[in-house]
Amino acid sequence: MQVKEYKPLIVAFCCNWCSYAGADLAGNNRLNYPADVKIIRVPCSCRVNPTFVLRAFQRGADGVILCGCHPGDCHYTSGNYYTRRRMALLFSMLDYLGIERERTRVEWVSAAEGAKFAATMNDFAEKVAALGENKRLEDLRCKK
Amino acid sequence: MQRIGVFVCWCGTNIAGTVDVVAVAEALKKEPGVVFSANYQYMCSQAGQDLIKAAVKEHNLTGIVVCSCSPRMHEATFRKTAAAAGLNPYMVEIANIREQCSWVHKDVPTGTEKAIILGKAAVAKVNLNVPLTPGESPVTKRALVIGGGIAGIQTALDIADAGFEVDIVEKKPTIGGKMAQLDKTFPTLDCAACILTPKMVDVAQNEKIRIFSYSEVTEVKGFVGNFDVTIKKKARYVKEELCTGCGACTEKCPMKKVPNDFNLNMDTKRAIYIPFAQAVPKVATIDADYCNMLKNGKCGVCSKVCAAGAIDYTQKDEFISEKYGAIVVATGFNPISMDKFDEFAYNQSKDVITSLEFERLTNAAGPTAGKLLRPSDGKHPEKIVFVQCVGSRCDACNEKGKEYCSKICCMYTAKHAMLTRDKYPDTDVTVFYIDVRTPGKNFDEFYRRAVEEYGVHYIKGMVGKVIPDGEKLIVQASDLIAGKQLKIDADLVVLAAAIEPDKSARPLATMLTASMDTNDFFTEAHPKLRPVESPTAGVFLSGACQGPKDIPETVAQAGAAASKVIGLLAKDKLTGNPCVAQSNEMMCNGCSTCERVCPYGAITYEDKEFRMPDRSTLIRRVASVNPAVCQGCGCCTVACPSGAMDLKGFASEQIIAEVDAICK
Amino acid sequence: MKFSYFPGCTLKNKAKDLDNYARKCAEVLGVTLEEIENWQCCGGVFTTAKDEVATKLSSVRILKDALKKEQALVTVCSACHNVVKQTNYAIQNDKEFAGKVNRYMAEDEYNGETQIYHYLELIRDVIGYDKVKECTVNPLTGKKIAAYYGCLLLRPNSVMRMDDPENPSIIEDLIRAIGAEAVVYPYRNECCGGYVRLEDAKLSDKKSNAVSESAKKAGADVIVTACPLCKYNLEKSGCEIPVVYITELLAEALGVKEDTNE
Amino acid sequence: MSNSKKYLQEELIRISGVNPKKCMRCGKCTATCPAYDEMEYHPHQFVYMIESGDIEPLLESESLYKCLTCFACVERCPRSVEPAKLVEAVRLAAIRKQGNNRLTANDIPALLDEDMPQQAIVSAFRKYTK
Repeated sequence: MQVKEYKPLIVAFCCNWCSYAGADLAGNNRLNYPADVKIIRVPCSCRVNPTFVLRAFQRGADGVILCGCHPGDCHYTSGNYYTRRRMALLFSMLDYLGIERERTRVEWVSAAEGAKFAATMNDFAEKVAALGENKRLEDLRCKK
Repeated sequence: MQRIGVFVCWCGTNIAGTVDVVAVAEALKKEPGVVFSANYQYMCSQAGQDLIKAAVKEHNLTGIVVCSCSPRMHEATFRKTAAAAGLNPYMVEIANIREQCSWVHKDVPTGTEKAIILGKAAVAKVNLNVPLTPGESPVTKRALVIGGGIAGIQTALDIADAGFEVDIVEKKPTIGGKMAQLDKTFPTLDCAACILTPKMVDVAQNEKIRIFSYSEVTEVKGFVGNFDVTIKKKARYVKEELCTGCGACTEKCPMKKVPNDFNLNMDTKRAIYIPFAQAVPKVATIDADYCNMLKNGKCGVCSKVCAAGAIDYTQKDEFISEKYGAIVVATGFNPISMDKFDEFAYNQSKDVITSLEFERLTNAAGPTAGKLLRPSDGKHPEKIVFVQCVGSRCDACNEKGKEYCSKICCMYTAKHAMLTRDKYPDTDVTVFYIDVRTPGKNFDEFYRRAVEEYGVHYIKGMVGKVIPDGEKLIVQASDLIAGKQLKIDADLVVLAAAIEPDKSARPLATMLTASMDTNDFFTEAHPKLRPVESPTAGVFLSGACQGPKDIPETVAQAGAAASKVIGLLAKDKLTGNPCVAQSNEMMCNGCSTCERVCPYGAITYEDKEFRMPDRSTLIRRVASVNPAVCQGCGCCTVACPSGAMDLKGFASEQIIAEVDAICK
Repeated sequence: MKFSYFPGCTLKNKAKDLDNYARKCAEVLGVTLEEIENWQCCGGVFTTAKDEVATKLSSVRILKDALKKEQALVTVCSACHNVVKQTNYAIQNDKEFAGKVNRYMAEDEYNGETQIYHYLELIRDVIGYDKVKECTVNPLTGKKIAAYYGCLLLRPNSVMRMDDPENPSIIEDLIRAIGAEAVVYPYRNECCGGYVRLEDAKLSDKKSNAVSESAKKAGADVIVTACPLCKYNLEKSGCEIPVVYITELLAEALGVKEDTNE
Repeated sequence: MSNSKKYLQEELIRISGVNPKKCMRCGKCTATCPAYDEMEYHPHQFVYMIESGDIEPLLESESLYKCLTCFACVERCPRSVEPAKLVEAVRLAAIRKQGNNRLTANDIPALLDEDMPQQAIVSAFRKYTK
């Protein structure tokens, strides 16, 4: 029997001004994190509609992480506060549905925190990998 | 269907070292919409860009995906390339396969696999891209400066010098601000009036500058380049255009007991007054609270003596509407009230004064004609104690003072001490300090001169209590270096009161939607790189409204703010970011949710007529986004319960397509 | 109007005048003071230590008793007022302390609900100086009175909230209301030496002398206080002008002084 | 700082509820202290020595019993350090040790006089005795 190594699929939404730049800095400093993490650039973390997160899980993502500017540092002054509240609601609903809390996360990463970005992704990927594949929300019709 | 070209960059070995670029190009060729795929050593080089341009022409491309470094690096470059090839620049998407792929992953198979996925996501997005055109808005080529102190004056002069019209709104009857009240300025000891009043005259004589004195801004609407401002001209009961400033009325007015705020109420003025000799505009003003004619209709002396016929007791507040392209806030500061610090006996003894009061006491135009005399008995004080940091550097939970360092006190106290010793060498001068902060140019040299040449006695320690004792003030203080508690018999105690933003700043910030910190100082767009701009586009900051500042710093910032304003007004049209929110009116249900979350006030609601299928018309309330104001954060798109709001360039459909591509 | 009233131990012994006159005057001014039953000593000083709980329980019992009767609490002695008020503040603002206190007490939970008035605050905020003026039958015209606040009435202001801690006027306003002249002097909010008299009488003398000298220099005929220990320290240190309780002067003005002399 | 010093420091901070790190060393507490002349260590030194862990000399010092608890330093401190609370914490640390009571019931008769209010004795007991 052939055992295929399980690799989690992680979608990371990063705001353009802080976290995406933080991810770039992680690259500049050659700080490794798993290739399982795929970044989608959004102008602000508040652009992330909860349906995007649900869509990712539906399509087979094992973890979704949102990164934004630190509270008080939002390029758009208050966007990350909306993110924090919206995601708190969404995550508690996902929890209710049986999606483990560890599969979702909101993290503040500034443009200067390349190391924090890499560390966050390593930690998140490890936690998600430990949980195994996410099947609960996966829409089987999406499978080929 | 789009016709997409994919261009994979090697970036020398930066990408090609960990990513099999040929494989990536091959794989992406199979993606829907992709009609051309290529790889090249340096896509950003001239040759690379030429390759893209040629491909656009040859393959009739409608969209471009560049797999390269971060879009923060070269997105602008490739957009220009696309534009040069006749494509809409917003048809370009970047897959970041360097910073977020080749540089963080070690082996080629992993890197290649991830690069392909990132490329697919970009292709999926471009398939849904639409050409975008940045909005344009006209610019009203006139600036408004709020506040007529040295900050406002300098900003206005610099803007006018570049040929633009400027209006100054000043709430007091004259411009000049705090600097007009000062005697000498540190560290050069120039006389403040000698360097300020010529600038005030320049303002008055400059054809490009209008002064609205005794006026306030009451309403601000609009956005960068197009502000509509309402200014209230308070009734001064004197026709400005007729008054010659001769001063006859101010000599004859029988109401003599009006507290003179220009001298910090240390003497009196008449009910009709000109604040000081060099006032600009030099026009009299009636204080309605004290004028007998206005209070009970009995008097009219000023009207009789006015040869110009300028007195008008029937004058009313007047509201003026003006349009501006840029607004500069220069509302300045005030010393804080000493009411909560009565351990220093400010309210118990006339001989405990603030530094600004001391400034008036030493000013030749002040209440004592420049002679340093005690307010209580007019005697010359032989022993003066200066207390620094009164209300500055307090703990955040301390309800009395301010958390910040007021910055200017160390230097003006050294100045006061030095000038006192210079004019009255027999005077004993002691300064209590916690730290002496002198980081400006020639500042520490100045402070050392006060100590070494002028013999000012500096004691490290703080005053705990001032005890009024007959004619004397017993100053109970600590001398931390000698390890003593001192009791000094002083004749005059001068408190270096903390400074705070002017009270008018908070309501103004609300009108401007400009943000403030917890101390009511205006916040800057970036604390280091954009220090004179407010985060609100078109609003600029000058002087102490942004933080405590001395005169050289204020003037420097005033000039910087002016140059930013000039840069803005020099444009005929403002091009915005095309990635702004857009409401689908057919789906909007008029709930106002988006309006409430928008940090910029970019969304308004309007009643619109819709033609129904049965040809009847229906009036519905729908959201409308002002593209010149919208900054494109997208907060409203998520808040909208009906999904009517979307963000151009980052449409929900596009982001979902990226999610799908990654999760495939 | 009825209020719960806590006289404290000193007022039951050495400072009976302070207590008796306070009650008499209150009646004249239309306020009834109902003494709390079975009260205990407040402890005399408030211990600022966070881990001292048992020493503060007697104050809590007083506060709870007033709450049970749904009355605000009135105190006269400066020391009692300081202790009770600081204890109440600690219960309101320190959850951990409140929790410990409530675990000690058998009955219902107490969370700092009781409102506390010092007698002077009662006059200023509830009765009003106009009422005092109205009821004054024997105005003390021409008398020069120096108010001595000491420390406990005013500090710490974040808790006590009685008046400006550095430039108060609450006693002076009362002095003026009964027709006398208020003498303002700089040492009125300085310490008399307090309980340290037992440890170091010299220190206490020095502190008290500074206060009485300052009042005398300002031209006072008499010093008034609301604290038995302040009165004792001033007198003990040889104050040359009389020191009386503020309630005694008030009783004189309101014409009820003779009644209470037994 | 040795472990025992650190423990004592933490204990004092816990008892007082005060953060000595907030001090900006202005010396206003010492300027305002009415018992200055009688004290060996002054309020600002209490704050500084507790912050630096040099607490033993304070425990031995007579200054502990000279503080009048008048709260003048608490009121006037611009940094909300509240030195009187630290003095109280050190005093408690000293008298809570067995046999360290400053005042005993046997001392009282000698100190009493006709007019002394109960309040004085009660207060002194609270401050000097455990």
